[in-house]
Amino acid sequence: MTTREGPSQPTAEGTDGRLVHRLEAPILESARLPAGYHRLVVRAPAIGAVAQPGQFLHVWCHDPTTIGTPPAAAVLRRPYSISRVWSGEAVEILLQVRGVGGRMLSGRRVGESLDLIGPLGKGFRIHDDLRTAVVVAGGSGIAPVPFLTETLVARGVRVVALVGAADDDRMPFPVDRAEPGRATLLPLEAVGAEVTFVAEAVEGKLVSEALEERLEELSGPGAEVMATGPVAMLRQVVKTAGESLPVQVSLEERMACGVGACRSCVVPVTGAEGIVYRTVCRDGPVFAGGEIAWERLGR
Amino acid sequence: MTTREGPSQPTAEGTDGRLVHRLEAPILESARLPAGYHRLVVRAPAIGAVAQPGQFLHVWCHDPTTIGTPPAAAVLRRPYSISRVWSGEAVEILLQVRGVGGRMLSGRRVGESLDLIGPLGKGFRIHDDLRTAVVVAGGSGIAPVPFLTETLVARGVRVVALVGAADDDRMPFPVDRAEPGRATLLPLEAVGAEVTFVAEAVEGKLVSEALEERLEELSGPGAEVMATGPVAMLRQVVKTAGESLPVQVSLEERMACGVGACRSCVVPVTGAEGIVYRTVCRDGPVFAGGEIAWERLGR
Amino acid sequence: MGASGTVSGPDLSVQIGSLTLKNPVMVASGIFGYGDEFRGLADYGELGALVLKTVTREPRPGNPPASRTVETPAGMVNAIGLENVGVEALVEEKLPLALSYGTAVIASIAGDTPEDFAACAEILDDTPVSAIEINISCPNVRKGGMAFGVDAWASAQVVRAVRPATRKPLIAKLTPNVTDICAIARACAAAGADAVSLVNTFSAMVVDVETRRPVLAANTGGLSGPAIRPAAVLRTFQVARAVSAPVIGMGGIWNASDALEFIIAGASAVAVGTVLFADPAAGNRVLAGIREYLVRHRLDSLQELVGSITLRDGD
Amino acid sequence: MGASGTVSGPDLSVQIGSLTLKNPVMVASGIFGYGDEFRGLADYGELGALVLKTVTREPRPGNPPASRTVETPAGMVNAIGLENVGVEALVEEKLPLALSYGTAVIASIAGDTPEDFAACAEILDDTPVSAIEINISCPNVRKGGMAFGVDAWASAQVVRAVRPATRKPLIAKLTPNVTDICAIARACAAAGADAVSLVNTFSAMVVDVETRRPVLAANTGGLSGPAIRPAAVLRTFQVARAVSAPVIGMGGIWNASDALEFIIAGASAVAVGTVLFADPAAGNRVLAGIREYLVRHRLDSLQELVGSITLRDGD
Ligand SMILES: Cc1cc2nc3c(=O)[nH]c(=O)nc-3n(C[C@H](O)[C@H](O)[C@H](O)COP(=O)(O)OP(=O)(O)OC[C@H]3O[C@@H](n4cnc5c(N)ncnc54)[C@H](O)[C@@H]3O)c2cc1C
Ligand SMILES: Cc1cc2nc3c(=O)[nH]c(=O)nc-3n(C[C@H](O)[C@H](O)[C@H](O)COP(=O)(O)OP(=O)(O)OC[C@H]3O[C@@H](n4cnc5c(N)ncnc54)[C@H](O)[C@@H]3O)c2cc1C
Ligand SMILES: Cc1cc2nc3c(=O)[nH]c(=O)nc-3n(C[C@H](O)[C@H](O)[C@H](O)COP(=O)(O)O)c2cc1C
Ligand SMILES: Cc1cc2nc3c(=O)[nH]c(=O)nc-3n(C[C@H](O)[C@H](O)[C@H](O)COP(=O)(O)O)c2cc1C
Ligand code: FES
Ligand code: FES
Repeated sequence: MTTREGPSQPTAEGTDGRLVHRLEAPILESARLPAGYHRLVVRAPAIGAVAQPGQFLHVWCHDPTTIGTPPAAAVLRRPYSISRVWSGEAVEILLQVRGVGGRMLSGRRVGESLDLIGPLGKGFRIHDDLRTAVVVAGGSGIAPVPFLTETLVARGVRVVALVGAADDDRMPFPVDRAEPGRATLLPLEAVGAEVTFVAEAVEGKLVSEALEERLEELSGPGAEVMATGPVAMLRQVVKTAGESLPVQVSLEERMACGVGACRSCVVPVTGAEGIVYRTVCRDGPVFAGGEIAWERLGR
Repeated sequence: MTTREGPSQPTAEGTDGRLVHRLEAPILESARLPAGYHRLVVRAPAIGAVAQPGQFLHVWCHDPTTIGTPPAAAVLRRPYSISRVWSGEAVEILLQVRGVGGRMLSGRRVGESLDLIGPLGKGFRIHDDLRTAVVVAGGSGIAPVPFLTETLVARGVRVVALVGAADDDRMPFPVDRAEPGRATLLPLEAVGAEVTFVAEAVEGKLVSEALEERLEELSGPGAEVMATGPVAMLRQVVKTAGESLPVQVSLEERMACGVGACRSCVVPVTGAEGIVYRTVCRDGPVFAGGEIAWERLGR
Repeated sequence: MGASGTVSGPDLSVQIGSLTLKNPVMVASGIFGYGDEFRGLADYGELGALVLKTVTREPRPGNPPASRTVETPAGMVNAIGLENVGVEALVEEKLPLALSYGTAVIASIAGDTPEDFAACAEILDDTPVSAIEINISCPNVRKGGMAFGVDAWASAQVVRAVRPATRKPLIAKLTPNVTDICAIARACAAAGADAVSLVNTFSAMVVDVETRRPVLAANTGGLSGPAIRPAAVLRTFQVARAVSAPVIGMGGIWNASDALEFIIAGASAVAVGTVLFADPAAGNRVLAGIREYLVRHRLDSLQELVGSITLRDGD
Repeated sequence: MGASGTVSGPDLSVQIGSLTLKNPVMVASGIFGYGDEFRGLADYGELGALVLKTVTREPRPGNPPASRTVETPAGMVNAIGLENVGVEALVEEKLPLALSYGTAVIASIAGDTPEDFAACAEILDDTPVSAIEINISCPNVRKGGMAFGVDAWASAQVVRAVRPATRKPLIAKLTPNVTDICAIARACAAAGADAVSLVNTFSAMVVDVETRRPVLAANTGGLSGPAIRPAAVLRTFQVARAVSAPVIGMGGIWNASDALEFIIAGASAVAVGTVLFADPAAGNRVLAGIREYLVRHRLDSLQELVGSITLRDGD
């Protein structure tokens, strides 16, 4: 692994002691998945060693050797959550192809390299007294869930994952409906989560409604909700569970720098002195559900 | 072969009766050649049927399916001479990779298609009384020579080709020095030319000097010079041979439309009423050497 | 591409003064000459209007050669310098061929003085051109051109001079190289322009770092293409709010979505320019995409879309 | 990459008023905040100067979120809206970290009134910043910002107000959204600016055609990146001929060749902006390329290159 043109040794970023790397990571796997998803696994031990669930990578979509010529599209990097860390050596992202950047990345091949910066942002806070994590994921919010689950399970936390999508075929993983009346995702079970999959088209409800149904059962000391997915879902999750349980949400916002410098990716947070703007890339992407000023979130 | 979004039947262009096609031509061969040259052969019978030596193709460097998204580089098409026509079915270009467009084209693969417009421009005039064509080519000016030679030979014209380059290894074809004191290019001999190759580094002279040496021998009724290559060479050829023989030269200029509309690619021509601008893409690329106002050619 | 060509499709027609265009997609001036050279490469008769290369009273040679154009990131810079055959040759030799496409043909005129413009307009008044575009925005000539277009009073002077010379609808073509394009648009509209078109190119320069000389023989030129699109959309938005006259938007349109940005921001019609060098059928592609969008959004007419932008609250 | 780092390499130093920079490659304002966030991603201490995010007298929240930036062909449009911690927090909390890079740090200031600017400058006068950039060109704020920069008299007013407040070299940062950028540059120089920098962004808009709303929460923003480079090079060329003060050129620089275009056109120094989002080490890459160019062309000092362009004859 080489660091491109920058210093070859990563240095402490800023003054908060976090380590951020920029490197050209060799691609170990590049696989088309169902529903327009794509898996990229790169060798990046420096990142794997320090990454926390909920953190993300800032990815240059083009061939790293072309960094000296300006592109027309995908001029900016693209943020993707760390989806898994393999033995601390390899890092996986799970991307839904939405636009030009995703399309480019899905065309990258084993043997090529990915120019990436990471790990970035603050991930999920895992408190010492956490006993049960209710992980609620909608759509491409599934991406960080495997890494989050593995980490929680390794810390002895029970993981109850409620995963929602419009339909069974909107998921990167095959939906298993072998057990009557219950749908699950085996890859998520394999990493230790108790999974309930909720397809709006099949179950006739949203994942936030599934959460509501099980809220009482799951509430209690040491329980917390961790939610990833579209803003509308996150807002609903906070509304539903925010009174009974602590809720952490992972937000998305358009980024430029990815490191907290340019103030592109701010979200409104209610602080002591009213609403302040916090960056998704550095202060987030994970925030306490209660601190977000949802009505000012825009779009 | 399909015509993309345009009319499926080519129509007469303008009012001069020429047929110009825009089509997506399947790539039949894409081969790296020595000295940074590249050969692309495409299936394009509509073009092959009407092409004249000296005419060119206006080539979209990107994948034709991406025409709906703006590129950063190679926004404009690139002009390349028709280098060969294979049984009227396939058309070959021989390109020297100079910049981003050439690089892209050299990465195109068999099975993909090339979006091209052609044949464009006015090629070499082959008069009925032409007996001997002295073809002088420098550098990438070699590209149109095979097609020109084949056409001339088929018309019973003797072709004496003087080909120049800085050194033997600057040619897309291997230089044959088997016969002592004489260098030749077998691919050009194969199409019927009597070839003399002149490497400045070996022979210690320029191709225009080689022409000068043989001028008397080659002059006579029915003889004509046809020159392709860098402007400095063309100018020298006109100076050397222009008094004794008719000289046709093929010029290059930066293009946008390629069809004579935008007036990007003009060159100064001395007409009855002084200097006028003529387009390389439509009035040329082949001009009578004597009509060019060389001192006003710019750069 | 959806309902393209069906009789019951959405109404795409556009009103520019007294002129009705069958649809909003035009070819920009200077891109395809007097219309004949591109013939056969696409069905140009399908488009709403064809704006011909700007002509002047007398023929002009334009800028010296080598080079007149150069590519830049997502764009190009040109310095053709208004090479043209002159208004008389246009009318006699070129116009019949352009008219044969069977769609509206718009002439574009320029000059060194307001009288030059008026003289051209007078000659064109007797021809079947559908409208006259007044090019007061060419960055590639020393006199006239942009020298008028950067000044509201001078712009109005030109329009006022042309207005009595013809009954044809007049379109004033604006330069973006100004502090307040709205003031210039308003001055042109007040002086009698039936519509305004924008943008012409952004003045620009490209340096050859090896020779340390400008790449363009004219030293400077005008930037066009996708690179300028966001800057052109804003100016179109601003001008559409500043004048009641219809606005023709252009600058970097490459596909239907780009064109729709201009229309939603306030343009009644759009023009494709630079993209035609890459894709001669781009106008047809854009038109098909606009039609498809209207169908998909269940809009009966393009008019519902023009200027339909809803602004964000802002701070 | 040639002679990079050798003691006997070409002289890259640059004089900006009383300030000597070790080389001409700067980081543009607003790109990397107050300098700390990018730490470790490249050797920023190697560059000639770091211009910090523009600050105002009081902290500002900036424009509302979602979205503040959007990508465009070969560029981006931003509408951050001068979110900043205020000049006092800059001095107390941020400056020590920025200074620790070991290269020149330049503060950038803005305000609603000339007095606001002067107040900021006065506070900065007591700090180790090497110079002060006066941002009269931000298109993303309603008051101040570009409202000053589009008017020569108002621009001069700001510079005149700041001049007595500090002995630091003053750099006036100019907007390209004007008819005559040279007039504004001259006014700033006459009012006491030691240098001018340009360009700030081109005002722009991006429309989401599905929602029919602007993508930016502030509706409009500023276009930067490679898309604007040819337009920025021309303005740099023009201003360098109009004022004797040194010019800092920027706008779309992506590589050394781009930077050399600005320098040959007349810039004494250059700044990298948008490119840092893609390549945090772009400044170092540009610097290495400039050094390599000087070596290859056997030039002993950068000064020989500044403004060394030879114009073409033209017509
Ligand atoms: C912290 C974070 C983590 C993310 N993790 C994942 C993940 O693990 N898997 C996944 O599939 N997606 C993830 N996303 C969303 C992903 O970044 C976007 O889908 C992607 O940027 C789209 O780029 P594009 O070029 O394919 O699409 P385009 O629509 O062409 O992108 C155009 C521009 O908009 C920006 N943009 C578009 N959608 C988003 C979005 N939702 N959030 C932020 N910027 C956006 C792009 O970055 C780009 O600048 C994450 C976003 C954030 C902020
Ligand atoms: C009529 C004609 C026929 C040609 N035939 C051949 C041929 O058969 N084989 C061959 O190798 N080359 C030929 N050329 C030159 C070829 O067009 C250029 O090498 C090519 O355009 C360079 O593009 P690029 O992107 O690789 O280089 P870049 O330098 O990146 O090109 C940048 C821009 O400059 C233009 N440009 C650069 N060099 C030239 C040039 N010499 N002439 C015209 N425009 C140029 C490009 O078209 C493009 O717009 C011909 C040129 C013309 C005009
Ligand atoms: C090569 C070229 C020549 C042009 N000539 C003219 C002209 O003669 N008259 C005119 O009004 N505009 C002229 N323009 C400007 C275009 O009409 C259009 O306003 C501009 O290019 C922006 O649109 P685009 O980005 O889609 O090309 C020319 C543009 C180009 C690229
Ligand atoms: C996200 C962003 C924020 C910016 N903020 C500022 C700023 O606070 N002050 C300023 O003077 N310029 C600001 N600029 C303008 C840049 O300093 C620079 O002038 C401009 O982006 C052109 O250079 P570039 O094309 O290399 O980015 C900002 C630009 C961007 C992209
Ligand atoms: S992306 Fe720059 S601050 Fe978050
Ligand atoms: S390239 Fe347009 S006239 Fe020749």
